[in-house]
Amino acid sequence: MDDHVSQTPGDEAQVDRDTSIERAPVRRRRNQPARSDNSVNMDELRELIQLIRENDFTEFELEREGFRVRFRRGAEAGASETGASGVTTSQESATKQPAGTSTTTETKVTTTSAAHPGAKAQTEASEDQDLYIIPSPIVGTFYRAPSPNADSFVKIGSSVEPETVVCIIEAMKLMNEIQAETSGEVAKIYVENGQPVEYGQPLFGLKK
Amino acid sequence: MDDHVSQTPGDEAQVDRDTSIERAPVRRRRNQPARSDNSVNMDELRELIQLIRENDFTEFELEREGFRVRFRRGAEAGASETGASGVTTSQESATKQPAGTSTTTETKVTTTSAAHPGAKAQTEASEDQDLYIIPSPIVGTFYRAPSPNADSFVKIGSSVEPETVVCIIEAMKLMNEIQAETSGEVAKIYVENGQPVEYGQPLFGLKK
Amino acid sequence: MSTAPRKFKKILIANRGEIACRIIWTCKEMGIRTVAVHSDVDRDSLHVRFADEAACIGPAPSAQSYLNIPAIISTAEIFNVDAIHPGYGFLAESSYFAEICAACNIKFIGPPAPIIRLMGDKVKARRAMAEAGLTVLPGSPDPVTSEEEGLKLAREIGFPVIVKAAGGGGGRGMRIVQAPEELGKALEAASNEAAAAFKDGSVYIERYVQNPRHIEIQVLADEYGDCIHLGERECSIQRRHQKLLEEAPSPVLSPELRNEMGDAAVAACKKLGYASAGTVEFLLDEDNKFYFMEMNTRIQVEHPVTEMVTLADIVRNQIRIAEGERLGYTQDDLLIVGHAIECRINAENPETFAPSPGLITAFNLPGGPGVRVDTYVYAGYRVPPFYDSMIAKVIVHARTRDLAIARMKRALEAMVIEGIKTTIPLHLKIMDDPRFKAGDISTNFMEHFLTQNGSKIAKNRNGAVALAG
Amino acid sequence: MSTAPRKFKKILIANRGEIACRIIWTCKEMGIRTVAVHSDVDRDSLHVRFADEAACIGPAPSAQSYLNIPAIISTAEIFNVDAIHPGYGFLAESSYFAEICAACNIKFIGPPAPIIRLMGDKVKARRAMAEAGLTVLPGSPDPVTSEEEGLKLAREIGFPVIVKAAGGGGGRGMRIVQAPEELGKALEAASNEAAAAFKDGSVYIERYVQNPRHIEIQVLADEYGDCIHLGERECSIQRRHQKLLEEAPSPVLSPELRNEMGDAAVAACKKLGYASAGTVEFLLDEDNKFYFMEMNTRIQVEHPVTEMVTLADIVRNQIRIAEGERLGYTQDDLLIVGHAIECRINAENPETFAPSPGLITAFNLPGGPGVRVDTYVYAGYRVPPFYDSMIAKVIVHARTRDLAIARMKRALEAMVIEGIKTTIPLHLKIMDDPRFKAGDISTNFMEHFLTQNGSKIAKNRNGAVALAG
Repeated sequence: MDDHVSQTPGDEAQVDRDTSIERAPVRRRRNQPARSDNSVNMDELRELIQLIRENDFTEFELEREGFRVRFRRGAEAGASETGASGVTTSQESATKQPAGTSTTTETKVTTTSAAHPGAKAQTEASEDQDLYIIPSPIVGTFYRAPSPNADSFVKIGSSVEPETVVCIIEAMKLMNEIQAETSGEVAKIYVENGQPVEYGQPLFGLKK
Repeated sequence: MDDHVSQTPGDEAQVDRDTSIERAPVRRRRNQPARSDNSVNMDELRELIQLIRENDFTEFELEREGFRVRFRRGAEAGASETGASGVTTSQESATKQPAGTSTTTETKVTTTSAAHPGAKAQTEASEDQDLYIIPSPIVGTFYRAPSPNADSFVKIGSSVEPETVVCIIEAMKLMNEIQAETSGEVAKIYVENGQPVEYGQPLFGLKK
Repeated sequence: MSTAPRKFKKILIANRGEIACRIIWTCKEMGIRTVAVHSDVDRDSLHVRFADEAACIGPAPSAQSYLNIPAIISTAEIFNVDAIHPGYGFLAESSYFAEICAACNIKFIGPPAPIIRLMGDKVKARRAMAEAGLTVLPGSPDPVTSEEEGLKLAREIGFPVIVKAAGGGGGRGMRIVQAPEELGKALEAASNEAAAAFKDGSVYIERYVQNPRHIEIQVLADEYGDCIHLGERECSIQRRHQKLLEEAPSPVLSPELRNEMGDAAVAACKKLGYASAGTVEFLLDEDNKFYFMEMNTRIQVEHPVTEMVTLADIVRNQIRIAEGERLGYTQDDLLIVGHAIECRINAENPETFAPSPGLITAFNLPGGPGVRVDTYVYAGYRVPPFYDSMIAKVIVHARTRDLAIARMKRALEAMVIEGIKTTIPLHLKIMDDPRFKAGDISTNFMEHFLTQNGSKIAKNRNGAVALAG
Repeated sequence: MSTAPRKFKKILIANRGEIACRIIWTCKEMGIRTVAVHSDVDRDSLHVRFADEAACIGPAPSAQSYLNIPAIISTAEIFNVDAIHPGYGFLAESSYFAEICAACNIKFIGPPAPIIRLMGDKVKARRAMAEAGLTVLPGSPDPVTSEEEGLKLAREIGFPVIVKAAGGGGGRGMRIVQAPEELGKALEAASNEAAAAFKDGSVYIERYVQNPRHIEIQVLADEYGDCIHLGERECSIQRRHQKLLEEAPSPVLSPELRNEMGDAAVAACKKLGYASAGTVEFLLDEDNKFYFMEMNTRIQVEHPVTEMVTLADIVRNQIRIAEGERLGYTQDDLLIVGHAIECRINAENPETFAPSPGLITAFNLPGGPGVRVDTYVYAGYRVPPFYDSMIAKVIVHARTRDLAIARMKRALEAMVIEGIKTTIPLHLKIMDDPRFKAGDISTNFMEHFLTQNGSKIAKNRNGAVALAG
């Protein structure tokens, strides 16, 4: 039994053996932009920023074992840089110090890496930073209308309220109606009708 | 025979089979000091920024073992972004992506890494950035005097000319006289009498 | 039970970590496409990178991702897979999941659901295996319902006895009882613990064996009634019922005892109608008597030691059997060569055993003769805090046990993992331990070892290390 | 020759790269301390990191560091080592170095210096082995001194013939001659090339065999006259006489032929008074007749395939024999299990074979069953341009050749090296080649393969791929 437990520590240790099927929680959540402050001393940072500002630097970068910080100032900065978004700390270094295989596989995404159904939508949505994204709460097949001949729930320009059903995601023969959970105007639809979607994959972009 | 060649490509492919013993070229080279100072010190940074400002640098970059700092000033900087960092990439990424074992072994130097005879001298010499270093041209045993009862060739304060013999290094029962190859005043002696030395290990520090 | 052979084109792997990678390797060798499922924190895991297709099925908590049956089945349907490999842990021993797979016409790579269910209930498994011819420790045939009943039983068995949960393992719901007056309290405590851990407060009583060894037999059975064993694994080195390192063969088994235990396991599996790879766990006492403990109806963490000494690919055999192929080997084909040891490398403080997730800043794997490393991490990978702490397994193979120990030592010395703490230093100490080197081990080994080595950890809360689950 | 057993406390490794690491692993397992020597560009090499002690012995060029005998001996004396392991390449086949070691009272881990010298001269080696009972290809017993003499010989042998350098190998100083009128020019060209490459213009003539296989026998001999073989290695996959991948066993050897070749090699080594590990290279023609080509008096790059299928540690045996220990095994102890393949991973463009030194930005090693990787590089390591381009060896082991090919494929797919170009894509293509899969290979294989695969490289400048050296 040891292995059984070993993979599933804490409260998740027990598989619900022989109980009724679990319903995936069909509630959308806004994905939290995962923040992990890896012991950044804000006072130091503030002082640094002050110094850089006063001295009119356009760029500043500092790196230590597992820690890297970089600043840049000035109008033209934003245009060119890939990682131009101001302060980028531990998150950045995780990807940027690609070390071992992370780079590897990142650069090889098209060849050796797994094919993800949501890869294209993810890329598109990441460019629409001004939009509010409705992600898929479950894995399944995306349908824009309640039946093949019916009208789509929403289209570009539709106004939605939190309770508005925006699509159906079919999972295990069950049709799950997905609600907008916020109000706004549909500005983008990232997924084709009938296409498989994975958890967290962007479905719609709303203008608030 | 393939393996024989495989390890030694090009002109070095051939082992001089059965020819007379090769003499190691007894010529010295200047070794670049490498300083490793691993903590960020706000005072130091402030001083650095001050210096850069006063000196009107538009860009500044400093990198050490596990430590890197970079500044840039002025409007024109942003333009050549990729190119500018491109200059530093190879070197930079070598230390920056500590990845695999390079960091590893660096941080573990005292525990798992090989014991080098010259490690201590190397560290000491690296702190003496103002001195001209005479490194050992060969592996062997270091002697300060031509015989146990004789006077040392040189001591702290001795003036040396390029031809001055500063020590003997014994290798394979042969006593190799080592010349200073430059003139100056002996300021430091990094090696104890009778101690083994490796190729490139700092022997003397000269004030020019 | 038996069906016509069917070749799998695509398999979904309902797991993560090293075992998901391990399964991918064999699928690649067999020309079978793989689908990885993963939680949203596992996007950078190697099993996702090396699978042919992948889907994110939920957030970090296992209940919403790796244990989320509807999401996994839904993914299997979308990607149109032929079969699901559950690995170990998570859903590997869920008979319910196996049934859902069957209902959805997806082959579950494991034994039939009723056998999974039977072996999941420790009381029923004990009875079934006793009926199938295995010796079990003297104890209660059914859950004990009252203190009087328990006291009567315990006196028949003779003290000390052990109280165990019917519904689970891993050391929870266990109490060692030295004398009659302790029994009532122990029954109550174990039952409460079992109810909390397994949603089932049933407990039963068994004879308690001093200094037992944990010896398990790897079996392979096909859907046509053929069954062989691949020898034993020695798994006595455990801490709190978690195996730390395993060996094959056991340093104490004679060829005769190996055959005896192996034949007993095979005979029982045949009677049960077992089909797939599986492990029959025995307790071996100081007189070399062996007693059935439980059966694991899945691939095990420690399967590589058997692979090293037999050159069998156990995952390949699982898949072939699930495809409806015949075993194709007889017991006489078994050849055990040399000695193998596996050390489980956990992201834990090696002294306090506190978990140590985080960013791996440097990573170097040992090479050279007779070394295998199964892992899913790499330099730059951030070990998430949500799952099991095992990040790698180092397995060595050499002609003799002494050489294998020397080889493990140098492999561990050459294995560099920085940024997080790991159990490598603990394993290095075990390799130097005179009792370990002499093969003088039992499931009590680690307790003594940690005491001697001045470990900072608290002892097992039961105040004693009980039988291995 | 024989001396009393002496245990080594410390060994100096006069090499770099993966073989230096490989030797360190075995020394660690034997409890022997190691001293690494290195050039100043090799400070960050793993052999330096994992040795107990190390000394920088000179600048990057091999002549001033790894071939610098005074510096190496001086280091050996300073560190007070008992023995020197030369690895392969560099000083491994320098009888002069072996003599210096002996004069300095340091045990050279290899055969006696006179045997190294004898085997270094291809004409003398051929004659000595013929006297010791091995069949050699019909050819000149001594270097050919004139065109007339050559022509007479060639007519006796029958065209085509091959002109070879007495002093070396690796394809240099070789010419295939199809007809009498080509001979004069070929002799001159080969002699000039040999003189330039080996400082010895002597050449000899041999029968040229069409579609030969390169099969070699690994032998182990102790200082007391005991000698056994560990079976053969199939090394026909070569490009310009450089082996690219090797296998054990050969797909074409019957057990009878294996015994016949092995026994012949062992008998010859016994007659020679050989002591240490060594390899007798044979050319096997299409009628399964085998001819002695040459003997390598050192560890070989491809030794791991033999280690995989026999579980022998060849480096350990070299050291034990050098310590004066008896072999301790008889030929009947040899057990060959399964099939092993090794791919040499070079830092080269896989299409043009141009060297590709530089910074390794990403590095991932394959794990799982039956995979061994011997390497000295890591993510962040800069492959220097001064030495051999081989940066890693991937070795797999499986029950059958088909399974081994599938395993190699998935291992290569999971092996990630970025920042430099490597021969991984070339090996992946070979694994998919129908002729390779069928075992239908000879030393001409790569020529056909590269032509078929539209390789951009120029052909061998001789216009043909000659016998493997």
